[in-house]
Amino acid sequence: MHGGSQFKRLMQFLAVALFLGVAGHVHAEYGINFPEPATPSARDIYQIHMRTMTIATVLLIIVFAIVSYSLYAHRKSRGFTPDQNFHRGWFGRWSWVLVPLLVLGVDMTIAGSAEEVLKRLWLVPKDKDMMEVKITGHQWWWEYEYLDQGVRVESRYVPQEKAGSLYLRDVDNPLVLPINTKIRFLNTSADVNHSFWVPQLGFKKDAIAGYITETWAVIDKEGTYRGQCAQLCGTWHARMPIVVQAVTPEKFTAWVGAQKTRMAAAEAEAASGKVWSKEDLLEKGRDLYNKNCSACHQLDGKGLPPAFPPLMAGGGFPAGENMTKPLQERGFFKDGKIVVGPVPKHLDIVLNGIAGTPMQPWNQLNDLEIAAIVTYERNAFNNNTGDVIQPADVAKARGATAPAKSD
Amino acid sequence: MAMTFKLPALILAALIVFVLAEALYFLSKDHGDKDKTRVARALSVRVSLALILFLLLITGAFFGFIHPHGI
Amino acid sequence: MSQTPSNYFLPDPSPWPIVAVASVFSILFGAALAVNGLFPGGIFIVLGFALFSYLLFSWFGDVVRENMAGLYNERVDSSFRQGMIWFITSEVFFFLTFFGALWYLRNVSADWLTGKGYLAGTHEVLYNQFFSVWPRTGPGLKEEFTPMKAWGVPAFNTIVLLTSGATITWAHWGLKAENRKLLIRGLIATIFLGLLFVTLQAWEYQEAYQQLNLTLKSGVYGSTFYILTGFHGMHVTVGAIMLAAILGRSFKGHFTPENHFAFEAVAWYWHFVDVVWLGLFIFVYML
Amino acid sequence: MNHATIAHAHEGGHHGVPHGWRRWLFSTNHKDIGTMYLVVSLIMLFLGGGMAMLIRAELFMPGIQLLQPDVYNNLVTNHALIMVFGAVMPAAAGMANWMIPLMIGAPDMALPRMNNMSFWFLVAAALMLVISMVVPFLPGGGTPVNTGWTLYPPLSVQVGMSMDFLIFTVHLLGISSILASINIIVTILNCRAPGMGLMDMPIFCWSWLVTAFLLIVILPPFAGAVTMLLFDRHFGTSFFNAAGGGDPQLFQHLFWFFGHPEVYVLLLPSMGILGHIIPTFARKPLFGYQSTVGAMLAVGTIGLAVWAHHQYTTGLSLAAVTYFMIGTIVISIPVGLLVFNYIATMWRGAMTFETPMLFAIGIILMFSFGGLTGVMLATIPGDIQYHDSYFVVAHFHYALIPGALLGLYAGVFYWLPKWTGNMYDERLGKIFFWMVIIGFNLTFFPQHFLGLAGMPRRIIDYNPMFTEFNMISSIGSFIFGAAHLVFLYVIVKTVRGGARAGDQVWEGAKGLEWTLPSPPPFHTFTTPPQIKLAQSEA
Repeated sequence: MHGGSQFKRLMQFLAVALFLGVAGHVHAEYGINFPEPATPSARDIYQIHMRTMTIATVLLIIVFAIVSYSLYAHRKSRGFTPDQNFHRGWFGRWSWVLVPLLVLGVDMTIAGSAEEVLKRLWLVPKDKDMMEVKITGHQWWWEYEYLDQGVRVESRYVPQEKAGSLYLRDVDNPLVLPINTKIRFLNTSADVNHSFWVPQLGFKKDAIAGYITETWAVIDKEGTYRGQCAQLCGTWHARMPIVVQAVTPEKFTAWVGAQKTRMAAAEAEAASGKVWSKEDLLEKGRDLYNKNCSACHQLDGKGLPPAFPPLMAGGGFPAGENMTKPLQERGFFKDGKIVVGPVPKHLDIVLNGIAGTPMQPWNQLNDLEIAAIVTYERNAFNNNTGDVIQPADVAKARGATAPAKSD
Repeated sequence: MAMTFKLPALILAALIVFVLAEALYFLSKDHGDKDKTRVARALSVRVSLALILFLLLITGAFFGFIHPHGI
Repeated sequence: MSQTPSNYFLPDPSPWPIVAVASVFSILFGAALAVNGLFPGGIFIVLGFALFSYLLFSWFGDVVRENMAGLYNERVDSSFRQGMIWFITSEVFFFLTFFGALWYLRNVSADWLTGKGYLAGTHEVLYNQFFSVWPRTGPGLKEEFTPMKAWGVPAFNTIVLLTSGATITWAHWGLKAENRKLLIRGLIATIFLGLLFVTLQAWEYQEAYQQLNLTLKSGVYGSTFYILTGFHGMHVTVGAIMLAAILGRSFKGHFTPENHFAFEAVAWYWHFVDVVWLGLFIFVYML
Repeated sequence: MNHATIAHAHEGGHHGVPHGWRRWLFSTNHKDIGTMYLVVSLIMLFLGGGMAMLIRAELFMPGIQLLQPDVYNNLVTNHALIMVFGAVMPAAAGMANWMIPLMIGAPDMALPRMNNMSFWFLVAAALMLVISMVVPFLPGGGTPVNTGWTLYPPLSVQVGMSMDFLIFTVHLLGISSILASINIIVTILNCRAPGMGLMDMPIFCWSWLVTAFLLIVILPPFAGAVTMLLFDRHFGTSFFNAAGGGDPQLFQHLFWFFGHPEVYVLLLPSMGILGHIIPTFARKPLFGYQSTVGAMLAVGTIGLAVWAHHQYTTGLSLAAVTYFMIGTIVISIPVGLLVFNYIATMWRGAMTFETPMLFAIGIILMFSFGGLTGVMLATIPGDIQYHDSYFVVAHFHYALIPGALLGLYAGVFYWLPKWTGNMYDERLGKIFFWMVIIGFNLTFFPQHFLGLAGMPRRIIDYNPMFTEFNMISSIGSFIFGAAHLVFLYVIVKTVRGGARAGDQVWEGAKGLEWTLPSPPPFHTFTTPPQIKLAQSEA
């Protein structure tokens, strides 16, 4: 960003804004109202928004007018003598009834118009054939699971160098959805509360750790819709953009097919029993670590104490007992410092997480991915243990410790 | 829980809270006037009521109207 | 009692308020360090409590002296009494908060976790193996525990507190009837019963931890159980300390049938704590 | 309401004025304690305002220039906490301390030592808050509190030990406010001069009576909630943890049961101040005294029952949100009545426009705007879009800056001559007013558009499409901030000297406080004045 050019844009914009007047119409470039709705519910909301805003504006104009007149007319400098009995007249005696009745009328108009739309928004239809998408918020990325199709997508923000003007509005893998299909969204979170918000789709629901909140929508226009996480979720709250790509059902089916092929290939690779070289694992591991783990444990493995421990042997971890004790029990913490513990425990932590701490289970990753990550963690950051973990080791660990998967 | 048991228990509980609040009100009004014993009287009533409630709970449990957990 | 002054009593500048603040600050600062396992925390807590007790003696000593000197008129007395009402109101809302949390966890969130209500999807998608009846933990905890039985120590404790309510009432009538012996005996009995209650409560906690595996970590049942009974136990302890102070003043013959706001306030407080216990007994132990 | 005549007012006191540091540290005098409250709140105002300036400087352009993300989040958190608990509430409490005894003819606050204690608890809380801000910068201090003032778990469970200091800050603030509230209620109910009934009381006392009651009811749940949070953080309980059967939403309910009425705690005292300023400068009595009192009571009671409109998007059932929507919209009735009564007081008055009156007019207009966006937010379908966007930020600043902060500024200008005995500089006062109005609107009006266009709140970095409005907003905020240097200068100048103010500072002012000299002697009304209401008022 260059300050000079920004300032020029600002000046141009100010000129335009002055010219148009502030309460004008939707102006695409500068966005002073909702972006164009893409679902029936977003359109309903838009209408209610415009209606309440109109009522509010009218009321405000009335208030301004009355006050302005009074300021002009009832001034001492114009020689106006105060009407000491004004509050004792019929108006003074009955205004406490009249004003509330008036306000009540306005209130009921507003609430009444909202009531029906509210019902439609709130009651998720119970159709059997609805498409279901589970949205899981993570610090700081989104996970989308297409429950009917068995497809899983991870969606992360794209750094400024690559995203350009779409910085913080663009992701690597968008949420692809078919149009003209009833979709039920199941929101949840793996760590702290997040909130899924794409203004053009007309719904916003918090993703609450340990609970499922439901919403639904029918997108009726093809397009790319952008939004952001709307619930403060810690350090990189600003870096949780959302991109929804609405496509025709045919294109969607094709996309699902491609995703399945991709996943099957990865799955096959992981299960092939192939023995991987340390170099390959390290290379894969670095990518996966940077993608999955670095948000908390940092790219350099130094962590963010006291919530997120360093992964670097010898790193200090000043934190409460609730954090250090589980690590100590697993052999990863000694004398106030992080040490590299035994491999099985390492796998256990990654696969099953540590209850009561922010560390979540990562068992949705496949054996190869976990093997690569653990290999990387044990050799990077000057840990240099020389350990190489193969997918088969992970498979064994998974069988030994994983609880029965609930879904 | 049988309604015949629940209702008197609820009424008693409400009465206890009411008498207790009443005692507090008297406490601020009577200024420890020698002849005024409303505070002490209200508090005595409240102890008696609490005793009755407790007995009610015991009998209720004894006759199986209520099933305390963990037994 | 000497003649009532016509002017509202205005105290001279007093060091005690700021000492009180310093001591509470020290306690809380120490607590913040201590929960994070930092060593000096304990020192600050102990210092804070020491300062606090010293301050209580000094401040209430001043108040007692002023009272005995007849500096307080009816209006000052009223201020104390009304102040107490509003303090109790805040206490009531404190207890209601914890009772409210218990209600919410037992009904609202329990429904969602087990597949009822508006967030029933939680059960379907995340925990379709989780079914529960109170007392329970949650879907993510595996450790078992035995809930506290209502008819053991808790029922006995109820009797203890009820009896103490009766003894404080005896003392109350004794005071009104200028029967100092009854006043003192009643107070001693009440304090004894209060201490008995706290001791039994401590023993019950120990039982819970050692025999029943019921700990703070036992999910929402453990959490609500300990926070409610613990918060109440704290109040009983404070009440017993205040009763002891009142007993000391009774020995000195401070109270007359006309002048005994301190006694009535503490007695009422004791009844209040007792009624809260009844609520606890019903909602925490029985239902 | 207050055509009071004083049959017998006796000044002077039985003790002399204490000197030196003891006078302040050990004070039992409502005027001294009031002054201390006001000074502390002024310091806090600059601290919280400085944070706002840093936030706006960071948001001036997209990209991360000045602050680390967690430091930014911490500033967002502490800006809110400091402004609410450090600036607005203490200033209102300071004015209550100064004015209520003078208005009702009481010799002092009912419980003077406790009064001092509540003030010093506030200072202790401020100290604890500063510790919680500093701790993360020490080795091993952990992450700063990056949760926003709502302190929602599970995020607040992740935070480092600074969260524990913040939890205890809340406890200290709670003790301070509860004690102060008890004192104010008892003073009002028990220490009015003979002959002054509740319905003869100045409206500022009524506003504080309702406020104090609200505080006593709402602070314990907040303190209880953070206590549970402390247990969840350190002792393994599961109140807000689904794995143990708890629910993060429980905290939100408890927080907003406090947080929503808290808004009225901030608003009501300032509304009470307006109820004095407008009649004074319109030179006619308050229109609808009874209905104003009724409206305040209604705001207080209804306000206690509508908290969950802050949680529309968290997964409440249809029945719950419908109830909370209607309840919230209904609040507009008493609030509307309040604003209406003030406008009707101006109507057919003989207005002059000294600084306090200018503020009062500005407040009525801008607060109406903030109230109307409040109705928009209360309407759930709309709220689904507005929630957690910059629209909300704009809305509550439009409600709270005019509704609370500017009302206090108005009060400062209105009463400063009474407190100090010197007139403030009217020209500087007007400069301050216009800088505030321009700066404020420039800051927050564009934020409505940002929110509608889709910018979430509490983000440190944003897409370039939001740049223009953010720049305007930042420039506005710098004007708003700079205005306060003028404010400080005016205050210091007035305290140090200026034209002498008489007893009756303002031509149209009514009430006991204006019968006293400016500044009033150390002890006032040690013998209560006899109030006789003019026949026409009875």
